[in-house]
Amino acid sequence: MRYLPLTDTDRSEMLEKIGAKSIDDLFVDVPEVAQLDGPIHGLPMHAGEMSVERHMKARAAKNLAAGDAPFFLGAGAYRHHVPATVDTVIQRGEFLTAYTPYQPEIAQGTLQMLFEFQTQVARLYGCAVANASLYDGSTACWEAVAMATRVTKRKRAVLSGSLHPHYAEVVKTMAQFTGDEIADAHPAITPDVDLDGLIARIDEDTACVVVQYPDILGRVCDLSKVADAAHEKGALLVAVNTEPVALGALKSPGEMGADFVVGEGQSIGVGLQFGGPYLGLFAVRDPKHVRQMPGRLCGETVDAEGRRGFVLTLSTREQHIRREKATSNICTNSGLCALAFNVHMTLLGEKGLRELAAENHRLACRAADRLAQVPGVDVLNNSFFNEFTLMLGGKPAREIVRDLADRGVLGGVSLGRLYPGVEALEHALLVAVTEMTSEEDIETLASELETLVKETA
Amino acid sequence: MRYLPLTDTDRSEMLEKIGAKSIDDLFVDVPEVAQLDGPIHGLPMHAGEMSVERHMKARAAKNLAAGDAPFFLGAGAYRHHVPATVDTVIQRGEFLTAYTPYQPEIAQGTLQMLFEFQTQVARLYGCAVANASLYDGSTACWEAVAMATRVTKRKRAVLSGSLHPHYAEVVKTMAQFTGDEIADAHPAITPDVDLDGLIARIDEDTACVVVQYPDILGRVCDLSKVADAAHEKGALLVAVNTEPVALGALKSPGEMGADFVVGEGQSIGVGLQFGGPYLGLFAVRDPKHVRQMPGRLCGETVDAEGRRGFVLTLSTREQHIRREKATSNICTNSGLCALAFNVHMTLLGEKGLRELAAENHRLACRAADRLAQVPGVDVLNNSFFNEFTLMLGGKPAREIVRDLADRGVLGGVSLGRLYPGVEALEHALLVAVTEMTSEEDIETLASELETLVKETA
Amino acid sequence: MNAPNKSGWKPAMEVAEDGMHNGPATTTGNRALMLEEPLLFEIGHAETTGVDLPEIDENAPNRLGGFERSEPIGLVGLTEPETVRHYTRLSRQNYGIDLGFFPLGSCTMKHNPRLNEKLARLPGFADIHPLAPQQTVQGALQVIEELGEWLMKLTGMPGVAMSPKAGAHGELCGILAIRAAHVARGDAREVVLVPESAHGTNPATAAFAGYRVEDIPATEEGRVDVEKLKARLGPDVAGVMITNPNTCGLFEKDFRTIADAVHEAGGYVYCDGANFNAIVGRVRPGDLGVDAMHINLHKTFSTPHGGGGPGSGPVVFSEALAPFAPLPFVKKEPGSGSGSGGDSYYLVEEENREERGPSFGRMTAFHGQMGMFTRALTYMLSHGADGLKQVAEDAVLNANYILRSMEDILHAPFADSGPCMHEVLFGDRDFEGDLSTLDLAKGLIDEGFHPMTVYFPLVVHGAMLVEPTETESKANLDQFITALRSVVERAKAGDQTLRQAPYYAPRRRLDETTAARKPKLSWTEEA
Amino acid sequence: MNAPNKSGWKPAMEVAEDGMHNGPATTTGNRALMLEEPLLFEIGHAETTGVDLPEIDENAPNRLGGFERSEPIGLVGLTEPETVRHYTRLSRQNYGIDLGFFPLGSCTMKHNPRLNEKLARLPGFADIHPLAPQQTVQGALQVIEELGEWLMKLTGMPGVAMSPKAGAHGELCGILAIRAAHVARGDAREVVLVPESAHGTNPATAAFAGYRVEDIPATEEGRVDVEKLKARLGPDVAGVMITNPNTCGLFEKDFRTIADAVHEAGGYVYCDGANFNAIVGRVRPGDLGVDAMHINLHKTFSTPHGGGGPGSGPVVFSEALAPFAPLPFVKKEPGSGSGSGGDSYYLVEEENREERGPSFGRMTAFHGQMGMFTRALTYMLSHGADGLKQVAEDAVLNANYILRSMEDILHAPFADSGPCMHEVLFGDRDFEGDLSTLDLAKGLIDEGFHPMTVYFPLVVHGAMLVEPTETESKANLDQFITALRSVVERAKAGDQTLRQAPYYAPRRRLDETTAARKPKLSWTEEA
Ligand SMILES: Cc1ncc(COP(=O)(O)O)c(C=O)c1O
Ligand SMILES: Cc1ncc(COP(=O)(O)O)c(C=O)c1O
Repeated sequence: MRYLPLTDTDRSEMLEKIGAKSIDDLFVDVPEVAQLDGPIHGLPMHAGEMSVERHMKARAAKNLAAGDAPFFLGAGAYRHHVPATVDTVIQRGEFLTAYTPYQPEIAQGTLQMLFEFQTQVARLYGCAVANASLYDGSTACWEAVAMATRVTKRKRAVLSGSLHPHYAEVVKTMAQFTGDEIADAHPAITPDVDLDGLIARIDEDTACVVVQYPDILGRVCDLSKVADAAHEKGALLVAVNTEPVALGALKSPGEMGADFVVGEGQSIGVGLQFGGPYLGLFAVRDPKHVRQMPGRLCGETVDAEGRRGFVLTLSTREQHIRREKATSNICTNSGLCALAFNVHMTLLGEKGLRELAAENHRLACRAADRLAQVPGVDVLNNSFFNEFTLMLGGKPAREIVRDLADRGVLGGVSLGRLYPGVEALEHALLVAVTEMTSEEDIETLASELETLVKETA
Repeated sequence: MRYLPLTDTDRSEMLEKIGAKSIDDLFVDVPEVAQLDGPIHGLPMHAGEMSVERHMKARAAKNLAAGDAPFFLGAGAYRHHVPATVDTVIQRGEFLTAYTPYQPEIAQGTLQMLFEFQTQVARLYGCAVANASLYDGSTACWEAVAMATRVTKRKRAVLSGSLHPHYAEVVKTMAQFTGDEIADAHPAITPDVDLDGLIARIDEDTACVVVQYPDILGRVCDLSKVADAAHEKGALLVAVNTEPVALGALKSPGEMGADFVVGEGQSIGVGLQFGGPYLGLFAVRDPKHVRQMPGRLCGETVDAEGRRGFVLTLSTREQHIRREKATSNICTNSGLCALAFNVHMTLLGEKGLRELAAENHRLACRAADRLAQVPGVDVLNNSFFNEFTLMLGGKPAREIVRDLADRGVLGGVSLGRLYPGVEALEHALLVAVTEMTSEEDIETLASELETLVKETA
Repeated sequence: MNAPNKSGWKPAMEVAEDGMHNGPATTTGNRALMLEEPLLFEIGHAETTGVDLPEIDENAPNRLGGFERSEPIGLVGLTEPETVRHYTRLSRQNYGIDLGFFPLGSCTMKHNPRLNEKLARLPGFADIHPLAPQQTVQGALQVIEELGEWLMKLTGMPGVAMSPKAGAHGELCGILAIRAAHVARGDAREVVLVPESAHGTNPATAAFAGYRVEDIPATEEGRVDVEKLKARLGPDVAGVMITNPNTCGLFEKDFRTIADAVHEAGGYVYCDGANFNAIVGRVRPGDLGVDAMHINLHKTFSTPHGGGGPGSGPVVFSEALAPFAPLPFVKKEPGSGSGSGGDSYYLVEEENREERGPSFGRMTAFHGQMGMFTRALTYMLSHGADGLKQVAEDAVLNANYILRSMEDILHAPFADSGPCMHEVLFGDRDFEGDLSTLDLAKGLIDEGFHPMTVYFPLVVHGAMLVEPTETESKANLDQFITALRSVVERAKAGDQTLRQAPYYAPRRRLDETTAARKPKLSWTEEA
Repeated sequence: MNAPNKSGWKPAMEVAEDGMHNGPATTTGNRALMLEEPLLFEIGHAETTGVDLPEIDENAPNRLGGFERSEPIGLVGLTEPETVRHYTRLSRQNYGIDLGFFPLGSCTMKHNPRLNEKLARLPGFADIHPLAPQQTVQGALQVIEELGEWLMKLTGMPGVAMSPKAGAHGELCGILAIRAAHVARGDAREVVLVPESAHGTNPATAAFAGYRVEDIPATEEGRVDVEKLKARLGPDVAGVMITNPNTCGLFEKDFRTIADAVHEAGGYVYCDGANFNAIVGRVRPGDLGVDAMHINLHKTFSTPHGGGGPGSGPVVFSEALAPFAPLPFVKKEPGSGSGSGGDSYYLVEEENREERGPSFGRMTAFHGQMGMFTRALTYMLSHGADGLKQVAEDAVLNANYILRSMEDILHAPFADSGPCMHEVLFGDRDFEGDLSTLDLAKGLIDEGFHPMTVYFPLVVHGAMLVEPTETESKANLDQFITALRSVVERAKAGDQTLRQAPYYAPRRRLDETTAARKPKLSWTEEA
């Protein structure tokens, strides 16, 4: 078998050295009840590359790749152009097949990369310190809530109604077990975010307010207002960002007073991948909060010859040292995705990220203007970056999305799918536009929407 | 621009250091007549990855990839499964972006690989020494003829009628200029190779006889007979192989008495690539011929600490040392393809190559049997490895191939294309079958052929 | 044991009279192919970029609601040539499985097949959106469903949750299911029992889910003390978290007995399946009474570790816990049976509440680590049932070979507890003076090996946990054994040069104390 | 010139009292990440394989005509994990552009963009057969045609041959066309004139095509001696082969004058275009009177060198020579004009004799280096006409920067001949004692640089030809200059440690004499 280097001769020589008669001798400690008499039934035997490739390609071929259709999906996962260099770098065996850098002398590559990554994320978010990644935006959001309860010693988290509903679900799932109290709501279908309503929900027991920026409907709001209100009550502001490219055009959450900034980093370098692996970003504005942070941190130091080097540090926060007192149970994180982010962001740089953001916004404005012309279609947003909400006449948006797919157009994410059963949201469609969207794509969506809305109006 | 690291500030600092006012000062030696006044007209300006990718993908999409159709083409280029590892290795920057290993202390990777490659090729061919590659099989064939004229000091080369016609063309092109005399012929449409006819053409002026094994029609012949006849007249036998996988099942040409064995290595590791880059293999049976060989040779030596190492050697044969007296003008060869061959052959090993050959032959026999059942279709060959000749009723094979392509089947190579204007060959179709060919592919070809032959009979 | 070099290969280093290997200083600090590389921020510029995008039209109107960025972000860029070189140089300062033996116990650093990488990159998998209409991602849903089937068959368990993002997330998934099951029957409990030798994620997870964690003591021979465990069971105990094979490299012989006792006491049995690679294809945890177990696809099923992640930690469940599995999950709708087009697949999410049952809810934004699923399924299909069994057997064989090749000179505390499984535990008891496990680890680095896991588990002094995996050749093992024996001998002889090791790595020993005392976690321009 | 390290980066090596950097010997011969690797044949086995194929059915009948293999081939295999490690380790013993500065004069080691690698691998390019029916490969033919158009426009010449496989093959193509043109007008000639400073492939090619080669003398300033050349012209001279910019790094100012004189004497002008990268987008060789010129796509247009190849050497032709271009070539059939579906493409091969005209025939089995064409076209599209011009300008700027930063301490024989072009030539005249260019080169290796081209061209003692290319940053150049100056100073001071360099490379200096005297060119089991 192509992955198993031992030959039969090796095996018998080794058994002899061990003093075992057969391999079964090494499994004597397995109780009788669990001893099988051969390979497990109902599974195929080993197969060569060619046949495995056929099997997997047959499955891949059943999916409509984003690149093969006009594509407008977003809602927490965005399709951006990833330069070819990114994949070349992450396929270097020394990065791909390394472990967590616990032996820093022979892991400076990973460590220096993490230090650079942390710096990039911290600056993008307007924060002092970022960690070395978490699983994804949603678990980063929950870790932020958990950390806020630790820091404030309060148990109530107020979630903005327009936080990504899956993020809200994750927080609520955890709260069921930790006994935290989660106040959440649905988004109001309004051209601007209802900040006053949100602020009104903050009280003296509130550990944190969680606000998405831009929000699930694509709207941009004044985080600093919420920050001030929260701080007044002794609560923390957790800002959530699901589209880092937006921060190439928008003020950073840190700059606007958010205490913890968390989010999804998938847009930069990682790709769509049907939802995972993604890249949880986590940063704090104030360095005093560092020792309560979850996840790994890479720090600078020197070696015995005085040369600069990097190590994992402050690990007394972590499970492998602190066990049940750790700030999080996370161990394996999203290292390679952090590398992809780091490489892509290095290629972009300040100039490239700003240009990328401008191009996204330019095309999104173009699309919004064009789609607004379609009879029966309205653009909800007063403000947006690269994603906005359409209000559709006719059938529920959920069905229109399916009809569009039947016509080969991946037209957006319906709020009906994200908020099943909430009637007020049934006719809303989220449309995301990136640098990958062409003018033809926009035209196709407009004309297909026109047909579908008319048909069912 | 993404590939150009100098900033404008750098440029002016550097001009200052140089003492030039502008970049134009550095081009003063270009005469007036050749000074342009700006970017060359009629060409586009620079473009980002996304737009270049769209341009190239549009072209790629106009081609029918072998993997997207039942595929039976051969005639000197074969489609084999290349394990994923091969591409991973050849994309290692240290291999991909290295130069010819002229500084051996920091090129041991390339050098050791070449030493292994030379050993693999020599063994496969049944020879003593192989070189570090030439451009492709056809130029290797011509280099062998040239070398034979140097070694024997005779000027006549006898080409077997069933040598690949493009190889024969290359030899004849060169002979026009070097004054060598080339005796060639067309293949006779017979179930076995006409060795007697070939042998009869060898005379006392003959430098070498060139025989393909298996030949262009897929037939396998007794090289040792030709070797004996050639040696009797003081001529050399040059054996040409275009399908190295065949040598996993067949006796090697060296074993059968060939003096020089040359061929195409593309089947192992390199892929189809529309004909290039490919991999010219070149080996000699007798080490005494080494100093007349074309191309680079890697040899073993030791370093100043007594450790084994490798260097390019015997370079007094080569153009960079010997100039007009060199054994060939070749400089850049097919290094990276040699690496791909080396890696693939390492994965195969003795066992894998033999199994691969057996599987090719098994499927080819299967296909021959099935196709022979098609009314109006006959299999010509008495012997073959993975490619054989069909005699088709109805329209010329050239047209049938085009019709098959219209029906989405890449059905083979017509002899009409290879030997335009030779009527006797007009109805012959070369069909190659490899481990990539499925039973369904064979069935599809059989039934489409049946229809087409019937329609036009 | 064969000598590792029976051939013409002559790698030995020439040594100067003082026993040292010498070379002059360089102006660059480089040493030929070992190249120094500055930080990105030291070589990049704000105006430099490695992408070509349209210039910004400063006059274009925007709809950013008045929140457009006014301050620079503080990023720098590199052109593509500089980028490739930056990361190539950094990569060369790393050790990886591709370079050599990486016997990190508990971490399962086995070969990562390249076919897996290739297939995971097919646009049909890599370029699809998690919220794409389900009729356009049937192949992706099918892969998730198929992989789940494999996991259930391999473990002999009837339920599976695919969304957990790594081992620790899987543990959380299992523990939340246990908690949900208890809550559902109105019997919330407070305590989870965890052995001392457990991985840190176990107690951390239980605590995160709101449980109090209590230690389970171990016997002399390195296994759970069954009697003491039984004695502790009671109505407050929600369950146990036991690693099997355990982190001392031993199979928990009495697992079934323990499981029965826990069940009897109304608790559930969580098995940390990080070490499943020792028994995959040969033993089914379902036959041992497990209620929930996470499987690290990045260990047993060889998805790459990537310098720290990503991983993937699906959880298999017993009948009792399966209904509580998190959202979303994939269901198969058997087709008309007419050929391949038959079956269809759909997601159970928040929207189809009826089918959701008592699921405890969502743990992550989307459906789990698709990129790891494609790799793991490719790996399973490649090995098949027979190959996976061989994987376990070779992994165990290799570990025992190391155990028996070292025990004469290196303290192996559980050498008499029977065969080890896929990993073997040593301790530094017999080292001379203040030489310790750390020094041995750094000495191995100079020899060209990645050290084993050190100082874990906590139950042995100066623990060294060696996990060779099945993807090592005997020649590699022999070379490792020779080198390890030589370093052990140096440590036992008190060779002080070991205190300075490594000598040849990109860096000498790093000052971790200063790093933690004055943390510098982000780059800032020097004054 | 800035100091290369203005930042917190501290790469300097600590040095022991004797000025040396020390470390103990290891049992493996490894030095941490610098790993030794045996030959494949020393670790592989005949029965080991890294592929899973069906077992051979020994009883199956065969149709091999009685020539089935009876003897073993003598190959060995490795499993995939061993294979990946073998080649990863080997690769790490190599220097490449991806690692650092590679200023190999005449070789143009510029960055190889990764987009090119990606697009060349599209199945629509990589997985098509050279003899596929032409209606199924229209996109491939279009790429060849488009690339040819670019080359003709960039050079200002009306014909192009795409099939030559590398530079030397392109030279042959050009020389054969010259010969065919002479033969066609019944005026076969015998001599080709080639400057002494020419690359070895020039005289070798001319000789291979049956010509007698005669030297063209050079002037003191490093250019062709026009008067002497004119004097030699006559009815026996078929043509000249001149490299421009030449291998001394200078532009041949009088090229046009030379070309006119050669034409007047009935000869043709071959230009070795290996150095086209110095002028691409700024100067068109067609404006200088060139009749044929090869273009190394692997130099100017950045297809990777791959450790020695493959390359690609298309040749552009003047009106006079274009009709003699080799087969096959691609022709475009303009379409109805109705949109994209319009144009179609076909191959002129042996079969369409009418269109073939006086072509001198076929040089290679198929249509040339498709894999390089896709990369080169991608490169051209990325740069555009403006970018390519900038490429030339930056390449020339970088070379002049090095010239003017070194000339005060390193002998630059043509420093007064005007600006250099893309490369700069130095000599070892001023080194102390028996220290030479070779020692300097090996000293640079320790500093982390690939040496420049040494001992070529032959016109300067101890030649060092430095070609930085345009893909280097100023910081890299500055670091190189600092290091080069330090090594030059050591060489001029007679520092004997340089004789032993390199110290840190995978190998110390190799014994090339023994290698050639007793060649060992293939592995054999030691007795
Ligand atoms: C025994 C054991 N349990 C749990 C884990 C946690 O897994 P992960 O790192 O995937 O979260 C690990 C991995 O390090 C482990 O070794
Ligand atoms: C000036 C010059 N001419 C010709 C060549 C030959 O090109 P190739 O190596 O592609 O055959 C080279 C390349 O080394 C060269 O530098």
